[in-house]
Amino acid sequence: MTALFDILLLLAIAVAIPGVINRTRARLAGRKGIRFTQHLSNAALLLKKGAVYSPTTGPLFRAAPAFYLGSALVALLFIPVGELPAPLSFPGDAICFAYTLALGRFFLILAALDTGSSFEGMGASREALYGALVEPALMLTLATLAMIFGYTSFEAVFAAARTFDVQLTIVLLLTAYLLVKLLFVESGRIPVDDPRTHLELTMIHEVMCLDYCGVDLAMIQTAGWLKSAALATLAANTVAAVCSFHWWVAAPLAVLLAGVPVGVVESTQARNKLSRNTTFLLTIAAMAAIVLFMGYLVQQNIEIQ
Amino acid sequence: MILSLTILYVLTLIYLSITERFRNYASIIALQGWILLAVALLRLHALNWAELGFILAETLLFKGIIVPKILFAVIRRTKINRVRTSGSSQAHSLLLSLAALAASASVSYYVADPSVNMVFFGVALYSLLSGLILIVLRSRIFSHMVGFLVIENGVFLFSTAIGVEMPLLINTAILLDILISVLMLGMFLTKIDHEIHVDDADALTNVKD
Amino acid sequence: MIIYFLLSLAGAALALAARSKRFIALAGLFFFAVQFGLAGLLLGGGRTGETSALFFRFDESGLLFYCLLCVVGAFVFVHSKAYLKENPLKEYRLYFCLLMLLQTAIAGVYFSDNIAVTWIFLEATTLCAAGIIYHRRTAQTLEATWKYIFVCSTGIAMAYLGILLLCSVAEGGSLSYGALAERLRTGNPLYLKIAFLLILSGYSCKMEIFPLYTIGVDANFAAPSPASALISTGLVNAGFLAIFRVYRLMAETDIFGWVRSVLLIVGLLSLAIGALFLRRTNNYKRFLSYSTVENMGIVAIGLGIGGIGVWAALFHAVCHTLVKSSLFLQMAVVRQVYDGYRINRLGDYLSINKVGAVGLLLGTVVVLAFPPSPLFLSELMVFRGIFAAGKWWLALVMLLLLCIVVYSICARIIKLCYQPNQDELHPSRADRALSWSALALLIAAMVLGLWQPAPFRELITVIATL
Amino acid sequence: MFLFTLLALALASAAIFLAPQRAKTGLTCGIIATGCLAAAAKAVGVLFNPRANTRLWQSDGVLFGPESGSMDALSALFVLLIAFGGIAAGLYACGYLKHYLDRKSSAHVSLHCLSLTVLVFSMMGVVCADGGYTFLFFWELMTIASFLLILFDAERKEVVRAALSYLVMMHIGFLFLVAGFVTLWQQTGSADFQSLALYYGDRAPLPLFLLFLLGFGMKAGLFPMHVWLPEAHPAAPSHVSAVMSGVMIKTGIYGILRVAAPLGGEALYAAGLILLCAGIVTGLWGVILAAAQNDVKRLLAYSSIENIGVILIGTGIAALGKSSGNDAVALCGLCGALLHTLNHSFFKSLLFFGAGNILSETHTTSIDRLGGLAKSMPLTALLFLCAAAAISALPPLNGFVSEWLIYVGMFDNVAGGQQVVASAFGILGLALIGGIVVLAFTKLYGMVFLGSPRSHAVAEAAEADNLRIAAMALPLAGILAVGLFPQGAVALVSRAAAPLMNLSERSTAALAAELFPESLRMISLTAWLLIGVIALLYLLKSRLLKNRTVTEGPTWGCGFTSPNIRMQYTGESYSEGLQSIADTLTKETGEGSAVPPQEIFPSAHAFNIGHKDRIDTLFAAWWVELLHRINIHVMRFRTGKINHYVLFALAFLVLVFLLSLLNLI
Repeated sequence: MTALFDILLLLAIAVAIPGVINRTRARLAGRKGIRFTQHLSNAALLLKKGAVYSPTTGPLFRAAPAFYLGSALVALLFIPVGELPAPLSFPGDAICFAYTLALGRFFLILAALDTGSSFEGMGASREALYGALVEPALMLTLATLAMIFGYTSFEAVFAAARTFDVQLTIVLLLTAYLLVKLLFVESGRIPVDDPRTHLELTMIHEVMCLDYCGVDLAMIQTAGWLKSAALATLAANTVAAVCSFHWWVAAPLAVLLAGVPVGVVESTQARNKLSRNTTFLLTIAAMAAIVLFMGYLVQQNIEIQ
Repeated sequence: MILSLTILYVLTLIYLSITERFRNYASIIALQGWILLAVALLRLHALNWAELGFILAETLLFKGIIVPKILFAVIRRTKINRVRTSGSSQAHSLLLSLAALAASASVSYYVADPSVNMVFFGVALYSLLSGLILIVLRSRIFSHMVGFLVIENGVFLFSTAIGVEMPLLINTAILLDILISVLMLGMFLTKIDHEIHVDDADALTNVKD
Repeated sequence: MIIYFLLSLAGAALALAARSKRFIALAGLFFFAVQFGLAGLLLGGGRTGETSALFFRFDESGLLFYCLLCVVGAFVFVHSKAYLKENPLKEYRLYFCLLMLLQTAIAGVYFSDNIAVTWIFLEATTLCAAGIIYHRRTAQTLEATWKYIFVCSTGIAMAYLGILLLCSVAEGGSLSYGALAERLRTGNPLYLKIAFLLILSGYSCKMEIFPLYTIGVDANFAAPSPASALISTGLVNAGFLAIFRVYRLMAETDIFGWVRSVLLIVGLLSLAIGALFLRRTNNYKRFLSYSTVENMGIVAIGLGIGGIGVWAALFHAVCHTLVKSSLFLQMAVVRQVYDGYRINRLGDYLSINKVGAVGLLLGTVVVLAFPPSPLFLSELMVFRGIFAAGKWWLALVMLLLLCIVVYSICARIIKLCYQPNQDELHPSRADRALSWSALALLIAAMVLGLWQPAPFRELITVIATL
Repeated sequence: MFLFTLLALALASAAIFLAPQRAKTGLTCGIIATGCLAAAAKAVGVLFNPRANTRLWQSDGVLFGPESGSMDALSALFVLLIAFGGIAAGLYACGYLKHYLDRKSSAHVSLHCLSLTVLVFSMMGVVCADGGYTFLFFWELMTIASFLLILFDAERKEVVRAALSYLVMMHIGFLFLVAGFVTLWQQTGSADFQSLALYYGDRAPLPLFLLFLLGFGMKAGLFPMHVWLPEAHPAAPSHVSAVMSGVMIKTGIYGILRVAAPLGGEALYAAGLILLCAGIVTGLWGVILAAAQNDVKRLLAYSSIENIGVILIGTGIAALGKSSGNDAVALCGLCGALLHTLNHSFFKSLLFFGAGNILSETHTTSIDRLGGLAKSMPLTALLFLCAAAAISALPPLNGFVSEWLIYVGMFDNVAGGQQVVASAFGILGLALIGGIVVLAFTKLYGMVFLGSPRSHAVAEAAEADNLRIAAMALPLAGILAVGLFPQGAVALVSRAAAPLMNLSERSTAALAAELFPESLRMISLTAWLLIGVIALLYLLKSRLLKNRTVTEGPTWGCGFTSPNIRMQYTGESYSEGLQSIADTLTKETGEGSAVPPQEIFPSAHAFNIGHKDRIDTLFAAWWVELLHRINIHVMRFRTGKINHYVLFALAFLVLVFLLSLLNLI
């Protein structure tokens, strides 16, 4: 029952985040902005359409969106919101979470390559590279959480997560920060990728689904929302672990943590040069390593002056 | 007496290292044969006909007469009568030969074992080394053969020196072996001269990889 | 023994007097009847250890190598008949006569119990072998023959000096190995050293190890391949046995350590020479004989290690006999096919002569001491000895050299078997039977590698006990 | 034992050589299958019946004294693995060799078949021998058999070169093993693996362990010694590559496990660190170079190296856990390593079989010439896709399970606060490897099977025959079985892990029982859930699209009016991003000439780019060069002059004289 509620909550978060992002952007730009649920109606519109497939593509291209969305959905099942239990939870589910996301990425990349278009190949290669570089950062962050709380499953971690120790708080906040950064990358946002650019040469995630339309496109977009929701919730839980730890804190926090920074960054910053992205990602990984080490030191009660 | 003979023998060896004329080679070999005969006769303890006959056969007949004859015959047939000077200069060979002499002398002194006659051992070693040196330095096939004969003589000298009484059968067998080998050497020497007309070991280098 | 010699000589004489090739075959039949008769007598009668005709003794080592000699000799004989089909009768019968004489002389070396007699028979082998080498009557063979006789005689003379030294140290008396061993114990070490050195470098021309390995290679190159099969196995074993007997003499004395280290040097140098020259030579027969040099180097190293190394050395020599003769006989077939041995021209043998090519490949595997090769066992034993003796540097050098050997031999044989053929070459058909018979020797070696019958092991152990 | 080997060899060779050309492969397959099935039955008996008789043979070794062969749980696992790989390879060979039967001479084919048989059974001998002479014997037999197998296309020069470098490197490794066993024998009087514990007990264990590690690492493809793999695999025919890469290099892992097991205390900790670092380096090196390769088989070869790295990481973690007395971690690591060994044999065989199909149908393995094969060879494409997903450790397939186990081991360490730094490094390495593997295999699959064909020959490719498809279906079954029902597989490997844990089999089983089943059930649940959800979504989507207009239109060319096939993204450009980071590991080799800028109407240009290993000349080339140089000097010695012949003797006399004068000898 609570698990079902947890899922619904996550879905709500997933739906809410893009709205918040749009709102923030609009506010900062001084506009009134589009409807909060505009993206939903877009998706609904897409769902009504038919489909056009390139003759180059094969069955894999048609099946890929299902894989992408399906993996995102399953990955969502590992995520607890606050103290609510996750539907799927067992020691080591963190790893399962990461690799399930990888499954989706794998198939999306292959689908892009299936079109035989040079631009989509370009996007695919970037996506693959960035995915490869994100992996260690994600794993290290999860390892940090595991180390601090002494468990290897999300639910156990966040169930045990109660701390008012200052140093640990710092570490946790840093972890959350890392998670947010990972969210930027995973959901293809500025500064790594610009979802609203119109030059295919510089796209990453968007260019991969150039040949998708209608239902497929809708599925892919939804999958994107779910992924960011998952990561956002993780970040929110981490932050919530510091202060009071309840779902009614964590859920809105997740929406804000994902939405506001993305909005702010997208309306204030410019996109990275593509060649700088690798550096950016490696920096995240390095930070993750450092945070883990800090956490280790804190654990050993070694004073950091 | 014996000592003087051996010294003479050594002198022949030294001379062998500096001379260049084939006739000298041949005559030196003959001379060595005679010296060996003398030494053998002198060391002959009891008058034992069989042994006497053997010694006569080996030294007089074989070393003293047959071998020089073969050599002279070869010289006459091949019409070469001096080593190529490009082989190596006399000074070198002389120096080497003297070094060999010194080495063998020092070794034999160093050993100083009652069971073996020092002088003869030294001489034998020296003749072995000088024979090898001759083979290594000279580049005429003929001189190679002479070197081989020198070694043989040295060995024989040693064998007479240390009175190892080998059974007559073995002695004769050894004699036969050496004889046949020398004969075959001569035979092939002439063959080579007939068929590929080289008298020079440098020309005999087709068989390699 | 005397009877044996007389009968063998009679066989040789028959061959020489033969009027037709068929008659020679009969003579060969008679000859090998004699050989195998003796072998059977010795194996069956259990007369091992008894002295015959004053200077000969049927000891285990002689017996072992003699049996090998008989087998290899028979194969060589059969192959020679096929190999020399076209030759005129004169050369033909001379060749076979010399072949028989050579085999008899080798047998004499094996069984002689007297150091001087050993020497005599070794010299005799030189003379017989020379005739065989000169068989083709070309300039090259003439040159090879000249070198062979000359260097062998020189070496033998050196060895004779060494023997005389031994005798003098032994202060006269009988020259049978047993008696010598008794009296050498108290000999002057320096003399013994010099004597051993001279004998080793003298006999090295027969055993085809450093320093006088070169003429062996030349001889194998010049002689007809079946004959080279005999020269580089039977004759090599003769040299090995001669050295081994002296080695046993030395084992009693207190310079044994020195002797062993000298043997180590010799073996290592031979191995190095074999390994390095294997890569450069471009004639398959020289190639095989360099591999003989390399294997004999391993044998010498085994002797140098001592202990289990001696066992390994003997085993190695025995199995090498089978393997190498088989390879040389295969090469004879190759010669029939291509009418030449130039490495960089031959190729595609696998599709021309299946059996022969498989035989060659297996032979390569076996001679490189990969299982199921007997050499695998012996080389492992040598390595065990080396590591046990803590000579890591030696193991390292050997490892490097063996790798080179593996590389070069494989490269060459693979080229012969697989690489496409030169087009101006017109391979003729090969005789399957010959390839099969050569393969038989190899298979015997493999069986020996997988399973050594207990009496065989016993025999080698008896020989190896110094 | 050896008598038996002799008999078997004789029979097999006789049968194969006498069989008619057409029947040879079938006969070989039959022989292998029967033998493998018998061995597998025995192995299953050993695994599931603790009281089964494990002793196989007893032989009196001449080298190290009496020796024996036995099959404990670990050996049994490897025997199963070998049997599986052997049968699949034999079956595949039947189909693959059909094309060659009329081109190659019968002796050639028979030799090949015989070597294949010998290889399979010698590997069984290796994993069953208790060490000493028997082990070395089978080890070398395995080497020579694989060497002959590589030589199948020996007409090509590069094949010969690859085979030779392989042989030489194996020989070097073999000598290390000999040294190790002799040292062992010298100190303990027996050269069996059992006596290792004795040796480790009272002497410094690390040197011996390193000696063995070098020896076995040479076969397994440990980092500096991996250079033979990418040479040998492209040279060998595909079923051979499958056996060698899927099964044979695992014997190296087996050896490492055997010699690492009896370690204890400080040494165990050190060994764990060594193995972990070796694993990380090997894995990263392998995977980065795999991503850089432009040849299917080279890529697969490098990915084998990477998988060896993963296995070693697992082993290292296990050793670390054991040294800190944390049996849970140790078991996780071990089970992960063993299971990954098994899995790798599955998907790597399948991948190489696929490569074989590609090669025999399109006559090229260069990634940038292929493309769009998914349409012409759909079955191969499907099987290949499964294997690629599995090797990228994606749920719901088997690769994920094993890597998950290894991860869990490391996470447990981290969560338990033990050896955090080492484990963190392990996690970092494994994660990076996992990420890049996805890149490498999306490149492989995408460029080869997707898009549109880059040449006509490729466009006209046809599907492989059923025999080969059947042979590929075997490993697929394994992949799915392990992926969807991990409980059984892990139970199996945990039994096999027992001899290495130094715990009794029962206690290990108990530990495994209280450790795994819960989460494993969840994992298989997740797997099924994934499949279900995806299938559901797909059905949903097709339901939606059923009564709507689904039309065909050209790929969006981004404004290009006439995009052509050559404009597709190539494998080279696909991995360029990674290259720009990791260019220090590889050296770029370009043949041909690029189009110069001033050439306005470019004529035809051929440009072939590739990425070679920085250290591929470590074992292969330098000593050949050295040899060449030495030889040039050596040539001076052979003048063929008698003078010099005799000079040798003189020089030798002088040499010995001097040496003994200086008391050097």
